[in-house]
Amino acid sequence: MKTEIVAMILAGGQGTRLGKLTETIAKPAVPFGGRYRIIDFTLSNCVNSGIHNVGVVTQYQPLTLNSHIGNGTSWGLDGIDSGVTILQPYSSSDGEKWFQGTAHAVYQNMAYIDSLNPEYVLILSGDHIYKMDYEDMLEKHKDKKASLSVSVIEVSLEEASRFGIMNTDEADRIIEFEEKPAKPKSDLASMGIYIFNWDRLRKVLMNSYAKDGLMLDFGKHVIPAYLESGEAVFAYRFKGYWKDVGTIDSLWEANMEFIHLDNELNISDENWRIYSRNTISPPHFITKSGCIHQSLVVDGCYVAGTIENSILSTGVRIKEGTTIKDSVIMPGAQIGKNVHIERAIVGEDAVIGDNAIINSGEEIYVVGYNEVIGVKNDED
Amino acid sequence: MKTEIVAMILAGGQGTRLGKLTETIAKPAVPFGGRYRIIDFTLSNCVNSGIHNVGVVTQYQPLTLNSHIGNGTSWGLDGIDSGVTILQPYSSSDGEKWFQGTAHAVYQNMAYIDSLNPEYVLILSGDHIYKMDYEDMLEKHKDKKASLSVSVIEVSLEEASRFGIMNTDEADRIIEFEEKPAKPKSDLASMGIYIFNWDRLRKVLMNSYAKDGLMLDFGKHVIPAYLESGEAVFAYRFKGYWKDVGTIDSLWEANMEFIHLDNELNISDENWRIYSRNTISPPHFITKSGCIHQSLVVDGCYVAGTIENSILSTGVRIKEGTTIKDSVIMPGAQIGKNVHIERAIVGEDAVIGDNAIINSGEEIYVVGYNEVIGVKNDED
Amino acid sequence: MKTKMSSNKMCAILGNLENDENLGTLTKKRPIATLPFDCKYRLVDFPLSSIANAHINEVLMLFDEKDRRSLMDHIQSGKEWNLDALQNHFFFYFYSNEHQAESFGLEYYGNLLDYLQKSKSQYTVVLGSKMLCNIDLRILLRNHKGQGRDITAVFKKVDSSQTGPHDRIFAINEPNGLNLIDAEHASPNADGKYNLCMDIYILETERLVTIIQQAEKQKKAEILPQLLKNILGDLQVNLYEYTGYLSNMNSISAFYQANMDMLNTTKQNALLYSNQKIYTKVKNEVPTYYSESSDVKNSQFATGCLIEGQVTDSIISRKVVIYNDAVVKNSILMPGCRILPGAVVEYAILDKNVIVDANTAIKGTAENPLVIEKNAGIRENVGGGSE
Amino acid sequence: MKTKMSSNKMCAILGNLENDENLGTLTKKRPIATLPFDCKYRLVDFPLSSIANAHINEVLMLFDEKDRRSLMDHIQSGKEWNLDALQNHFFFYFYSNEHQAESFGLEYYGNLLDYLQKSKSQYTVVLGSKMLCNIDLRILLRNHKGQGRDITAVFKKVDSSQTGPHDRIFAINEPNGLNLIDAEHASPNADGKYNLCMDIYILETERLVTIIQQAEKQKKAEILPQLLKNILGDLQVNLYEYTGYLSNMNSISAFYQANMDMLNTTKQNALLYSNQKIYTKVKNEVPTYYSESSDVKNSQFATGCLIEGQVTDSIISRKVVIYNDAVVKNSILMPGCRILPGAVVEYAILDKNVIVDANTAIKGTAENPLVIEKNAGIRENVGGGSE
Repeated sequence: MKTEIVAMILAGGQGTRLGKLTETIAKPAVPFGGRYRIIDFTLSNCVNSGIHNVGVVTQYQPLTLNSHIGNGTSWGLDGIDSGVTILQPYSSSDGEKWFQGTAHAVYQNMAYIDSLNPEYVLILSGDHIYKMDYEDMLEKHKDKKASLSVSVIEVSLEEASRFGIMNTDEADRIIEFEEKPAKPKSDLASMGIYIFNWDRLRKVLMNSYAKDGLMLDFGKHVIPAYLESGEAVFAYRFKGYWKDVGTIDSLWEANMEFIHLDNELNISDENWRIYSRNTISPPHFITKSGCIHQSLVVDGCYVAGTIENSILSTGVRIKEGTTIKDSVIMPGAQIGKNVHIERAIVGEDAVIGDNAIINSGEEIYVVGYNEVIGVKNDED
Repeated sequence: MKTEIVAMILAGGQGTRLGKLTETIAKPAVPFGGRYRIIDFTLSNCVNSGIHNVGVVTQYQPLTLNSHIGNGTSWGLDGIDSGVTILQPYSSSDGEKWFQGTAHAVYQNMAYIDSLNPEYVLILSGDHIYKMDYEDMLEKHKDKKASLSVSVIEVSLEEASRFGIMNTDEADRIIEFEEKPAKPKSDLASMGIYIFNWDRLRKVLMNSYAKDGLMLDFGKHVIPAYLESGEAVFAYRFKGYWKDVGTIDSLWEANMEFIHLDNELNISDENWRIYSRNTISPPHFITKSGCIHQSLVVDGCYVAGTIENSILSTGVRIKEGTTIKDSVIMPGAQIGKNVHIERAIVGEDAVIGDNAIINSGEEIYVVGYNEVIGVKNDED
Repeated sequence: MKTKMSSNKMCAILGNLENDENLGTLTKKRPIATLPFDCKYRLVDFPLSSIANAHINEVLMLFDEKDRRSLMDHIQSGKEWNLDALQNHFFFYFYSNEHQAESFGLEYYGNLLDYLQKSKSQYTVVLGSKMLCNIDLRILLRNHKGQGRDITAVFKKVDSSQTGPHDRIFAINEPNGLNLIDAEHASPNADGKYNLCMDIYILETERLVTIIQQAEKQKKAEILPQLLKNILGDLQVNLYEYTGYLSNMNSISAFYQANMDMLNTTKQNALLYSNQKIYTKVKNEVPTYYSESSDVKNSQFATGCLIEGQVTDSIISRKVVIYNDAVVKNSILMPGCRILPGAVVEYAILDKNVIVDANTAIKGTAENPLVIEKNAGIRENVGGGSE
Repeated sequence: MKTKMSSNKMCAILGNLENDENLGTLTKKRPIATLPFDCKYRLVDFPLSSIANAHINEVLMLFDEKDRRSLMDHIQSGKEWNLDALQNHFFFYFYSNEHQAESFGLEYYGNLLDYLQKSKSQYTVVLGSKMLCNIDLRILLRNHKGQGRDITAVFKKVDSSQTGPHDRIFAINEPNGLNLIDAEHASPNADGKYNLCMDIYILETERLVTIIQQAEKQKKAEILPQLLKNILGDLQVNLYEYTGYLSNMNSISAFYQANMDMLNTTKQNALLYSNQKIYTKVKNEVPTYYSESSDVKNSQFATGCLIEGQVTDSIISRKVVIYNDAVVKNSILMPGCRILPGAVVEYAILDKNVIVDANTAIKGTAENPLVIEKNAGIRENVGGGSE
C-alpha cells in the first residue's frame, strides 16, 4: 500500500539560542501564545493539508515533547493509516545513531519512511510560527514535475543575507543557491521546507552514505548537489505570516504579535484550526481586583492583578497588587503579590515570590522552567 | 493528581542470545504464537490488571516496536489519563543518556515517572510469556506494608542455580538473596518483577547517583541494598505458566507449547485476553492441496502445502508440495514449492525459494528477517 | 487464573431521571444532561467524568428519544470521556416518551436486562445529571462493599432551599428504619438540614436484575431511578453521605445560583479542581482576547471570547463577543452570544447564540433572572428590573 | 489563506436503500448492512472502508429504526473505520419505518438538509451495502470533476444472473439520452451484458440540497437513493463504469455465491487484497487450531476456531468449532457455530451460533442452499438434498 506523502518534522536541534527555555525541553515543545507549543503550528498545518503520517525527529530532551504529542489524538493523527511518530536516536548492531544534520537525520530514519512507502517526503522544521497549505505546494510540485520543491518567502534585501537565498529563472526554477550571501541577488529566502520525490532522495542519500557520507545537511549539501546534477528544483512562493522563533527576542516578538488575534496569522480562522493538546482545565477567573488590557488569557488562569499587553498561559496564577506588562507567562507559572514583571518570558511552572521585580530594561528577561524567584509563600 | 501505579517495562537489552532474531528488532517486538509479539503478554497483563500507564524502556532498534505499539489503541492504552510511552535514550545538556542497567534505566526515566506521580512502580521485563494479575500482587504488597515485593516462582532445585534465588521466612519476607547460587537454599526464583514504593526507590536511586552511581541493576545492586538496610521486602508467589524466551531454544519451545491452546497458559480465556496489534488481513485460505495437523494458523495465510505441528503467522504463504514440520513461520514469510522445513524459526518476511531444504537436525535453524534462501520465483 | 469478573468492577447506568419542567426554556429543546454550565461544561460532563475517573468500562446511557440529537451532538464517539477505549462498552438506549404505557415498560425493562445480563461487572451504579456534583465512585463502591447491605443510596445534608417538591428526603429513624419522604412533607434533622436523596445508587448487578425482573412481572412502567426510589423501603439500605459540592438543578434560580457559585473560589475548587478531573468536549478555541478598553471584575471566562466592554459578576462561555461600551452584570452568557456596543445585560441568562442589539437593555432581578431563548435576537429592551 | 472547503472534499451518505425481502431469515433481525460475509466481515465494512480509504471526514448513516441495535453493536464508536477521529463528524439518523407517509418525508428530508447544509464538503457521495464492491471514491470524484455533469452514477456490466427484479439497468442510447429501466424490462447490450446501476452517486452538495428541497416541496416520501434514481432522467448524468469485483446481494443464492467466490483466488484478491484495505471490527481472537485429525480443503477460516473434523469448499467464521468426525461441505458457517461429532453439513448457510447435534445432517443443494436461523439448535436431520 502506497502513501502519497510523509512529513518529517526535524525538531532535532537543541536551540541553544533560546537559552534557559531549551535547557530541559526540546525547542518544538516550547510554549507559545497561551495554549500552544511551537510544534502545534506545523502539526496542524500537516493535518489541515491532508497529510496523515508525520515523523518527528528529535534527540534532545524529548519528555515534554513526547507527552505533548502523546498518541496524536489532539491533532486527529491517531486514526487508521495515520499517525505521528516520534523518532529518536537508537542503538543498533552497527553502533549508536545520533543525528548529525538535517539530511543525516532523514537518512537515519529511512526505515520509518520506507515502512510507509511514500511517493513524496515533505521536510519541515518544528520551530516556525505560520500557516501553510502543503497540499497546494504538493500540487505545484506535481504540476512542475519537480524533483525537489523549496518553499521560499520574499524578504527585504537587508535581511536576505541572513538566509539561504534562491535565485530563480522566470519559471521559478532554482538556478542558484547561496547560503547567507553578502550581496544577495534575489529576495527569495528558503523557509527550510522541502518536498522531495522520495525515490530520488533515497538514492542520493544511500549513495552518499555508502561512500563519503558528506550529505549531512539539506541546505549545505543536498540542495547544491541537486542543482549541480541538474535535477528539476523549483521554488514555491509562500505569502503570509512566517516567523522563526529561534531566539529569545524573536520568540517574545512573535508572542507580542500574536496578542492581536486579528493579525496576519489569523489564528481564529475556523477553516484552518491550530490544534493543541487539551489540558482539561476549568475556565479562567478574574477576581474583583483583576484588570486586563490588550492581553490573551486561557483556561485555568486566576487573575487578581493587572495585565497589560501580555499573554497568560494555561493555569497561570497572578495574585493581587501584581502588574504584568509586555510579557509572556508560560503554563503553570505562579506569581505572588505586588510583583512587577515587564518585558519578560516567565517559564513553565516558575514561581515568583511576593514583591519581586523583574524588568531588565531593553533586554527580554527570561525566568527558567520551574525557577523560583524570591520566597515562595504558602498557598493562601 | 496522583496515579496509583505505573508500570515500567524494561525492554532495553539487545537480546544477543536470540541471534538473527534481534539483529534488527528489539527483543520485545519478536513475533510469537502466530499473531502476537512477545511484549503483548506483558502489555495485556498490565491492562487486565487495571494499570493504565506504561513506560516501555528501550534503546535497541525501536522501529518495529514503535510501530507495533503505535498509539496504544490495540491494548486500550490510548484513553484519557492512560497511555503507553516508549522511552528512549536522549541527549540532554549534561550529555547523552544511555541505559547501563535495569535500575539505571529507571533512574534515567525518572522524569517520566515523576510526571505521573505514582505511589507504586511496577518493574517488568518485556521478554516473558505468562499471564499474571499484577493487581493481586499490588494488593498483597499493600497488605504486607512492603517497601518492595518480588514476584517469585517455584523452580526445581536443579534449575535454581540459573536464577536469582530468594530465601524467605515463614511470612514470605525475603531474608536473603543469592544470584545464581551453586547450592540453592530455596526453590523460589525471582521473575524479575518488582513492585516498589516509588518515594523510597526514588530516594535510593537519587542518593546513589548523587554519589557513586553504583545502583545499576535491580537484581545485583538494589535488592541487596534493600535487604541490607532492613527494608520490608516480601516475596509474592506466582503459580502458573511462565517462560523466559531469551534464547532460540526457549523461544521455539514456548511456541511449540503454545500450539496446544488448551495448555497451562490458557490463551483462549476471554476473561484475560491477550491483545495485539490488529493487522487488517483477510481470513486465511487452505487450498485443495493444503493439509494441516496440530497447528495454528491466523489471518492472511495461504496454505497449499502440508503443515505439521507448526505455527503460521499473519500473511504467511506456503506453496504446494511444501512441508512445514515442528516450525514457527513468522509474519509475512513466503515459502516456495516443494520446500521442506523442519525444526526451524523462519523470520518475518523471509523468502524461501522452491525446493529448499531447511533442517539442521537437533539444533533449531533460524532464517533471519527478510532473509532470502534459494531463488525467489516470480509470483504466480 | 482468577476471573476478572472481579470484585472491583462496576458498570454504570446514566439516565435522564429528572423532571425538568421547572427549568423553562432552558430545557425546552435539550435534556438537563446537556444544559451548558460554567462557561465550558454541560451537566452530563460531571457524571461522565465520575465514570471515567473510576475507570468504569461499561456504560449504558438511558435517555428519552426526544433528547437524542442534543446528546449525540455532545457525546459523539465518547472519546473525551474515554468511552471509546478498547475494553469499554457503551450503549445508548433512547426510549419513546409514552412512559406510562405497559408497552413502554416491556421494552424499557427488556433493554435494561439485556444490558445487565451481558455485563461482566459485579456492581452497578445508577446516576443522573440533575444533581450537580463531583463524586468518587470508587470510594462509594468501597463503602458499599464494607457495609454489606442490599443497596447504597447517596444523600447530602442540605438547607431547605436546596430541596424542591419533586425531591425525596431520607428520614432516618430507628437502626434500620429508613423512610423516604417527599420533600414537601419532610421535617428537618435536629440541625435544621434535610437529607436530600441524590438519586445515586449502587448495588450488585444480580440484585438489580432481580428487581427489574420483578418490575417486569408486575407490569410496571417506571423508569429506573423512580423504580429504585419506590422500592427502597423493601431493601436493606446503606446511606452514604456525600460531603462535596452539590447543586440540585430543580429550578432556574438553582441553575443561576450554581453558576454564580463558581465565582466563589472555595466552591469552584471543590467542584472543578478536585482530585477528579472534569472532562468535556474538546473545542480547540483560541485564547480569549481582552482589548484596551475591557473592564472585567469577578467573572469567569471560557476561551474564544473577545471582550471589549464591561463584565462584572458574570459567567461568559465560549465564543462570546462583548463589544465596546457594552455592560454585562450578574449574568450567564452561553456560547456564541454577542452583546453589541452600548447594550446592557443584567441578571439574565442568555441561552446560546443570543444577540443583543446595540443600546438595548435586558434586565432581570437577583430573585428572577431573565432567561432569553437560544438564537434570539433582542432588538428592544426586556425586563427592567421590575418583572 | 485559502479556505479548506475545497475542491477535494466529499461527505458521504450511507444508507440502507436496499430491499432485503429476498434474503429470508438472514435479514430477519438485521439489515443487509450487518449481514456477516466471508468469515470476518459484515457487508457495511465495504462502503465504510471505501469512505475511510478516501479520507472522507463527514459521514451520515441513514438507517431504519429497526436496524439500530444491530448497527450500533457493530459500529460502536466507529473507531475501526476512523469515524471517531478529531476532524471527523459522523452521525446516525434512524427513521421510523412508515416511509410512505408525508410526515416521514418531512422529518427525513429535514434531517438530510440539516446535515448537508452544515457540511463543509463540496461534493456528496451516496452509497449502500447491498452492492458488495471495493470502490475507490477518490477516483470516482476525479472522474466526476473531469466530466462536468450534474451527477455521476456508477454502473457495472454484468450478466443477467447478477440482476434482480428490483434492480435498474442503464440503457445508453443517444449521446445524452440515458434511460434507467427496471431489470425485468431491460434488454442487454450488444455483448449480452447489462449496465447494472450500483446505487452509488456523486454530485455537488449544493445540487443535492436543491434536489431534496424540491422533493420536500413536492411532499415526496422516497428515501434518498430512490429519489435520485427517479430523477436521474432530469439530470445530465455522467456514467462511471466500475470494473472491480461486484456482487449484487439480491437473493440467498447471490449471497451464497459471493461467499463461495472468495474461494477463488482471483476474486478474493480483487475484493480483499486490493490497494484499499477492508476494515472491520477488531476482535482479538486467538489463532485457529487444527487438530491431528483435521482434514481441510479449499476453504477459508477466520481466527478463534477449533477444527477437528473435515471441511471442504466452505467459509468458516470466527469461533466456530468443528468436532471430530464432523463433515462440513460447500457451506457457510457464521460466527460461533458448533458442529458436534459425526454431524454433516452440506450446502447450507448456518447463521450465528447454530449448534448441530452429533450425528445430525443438514443437507441443502447447490441450487438451494439451506438457511438455518441464528441460535438454532439442530437435533434432527434437515433437508436431504431433495428439498
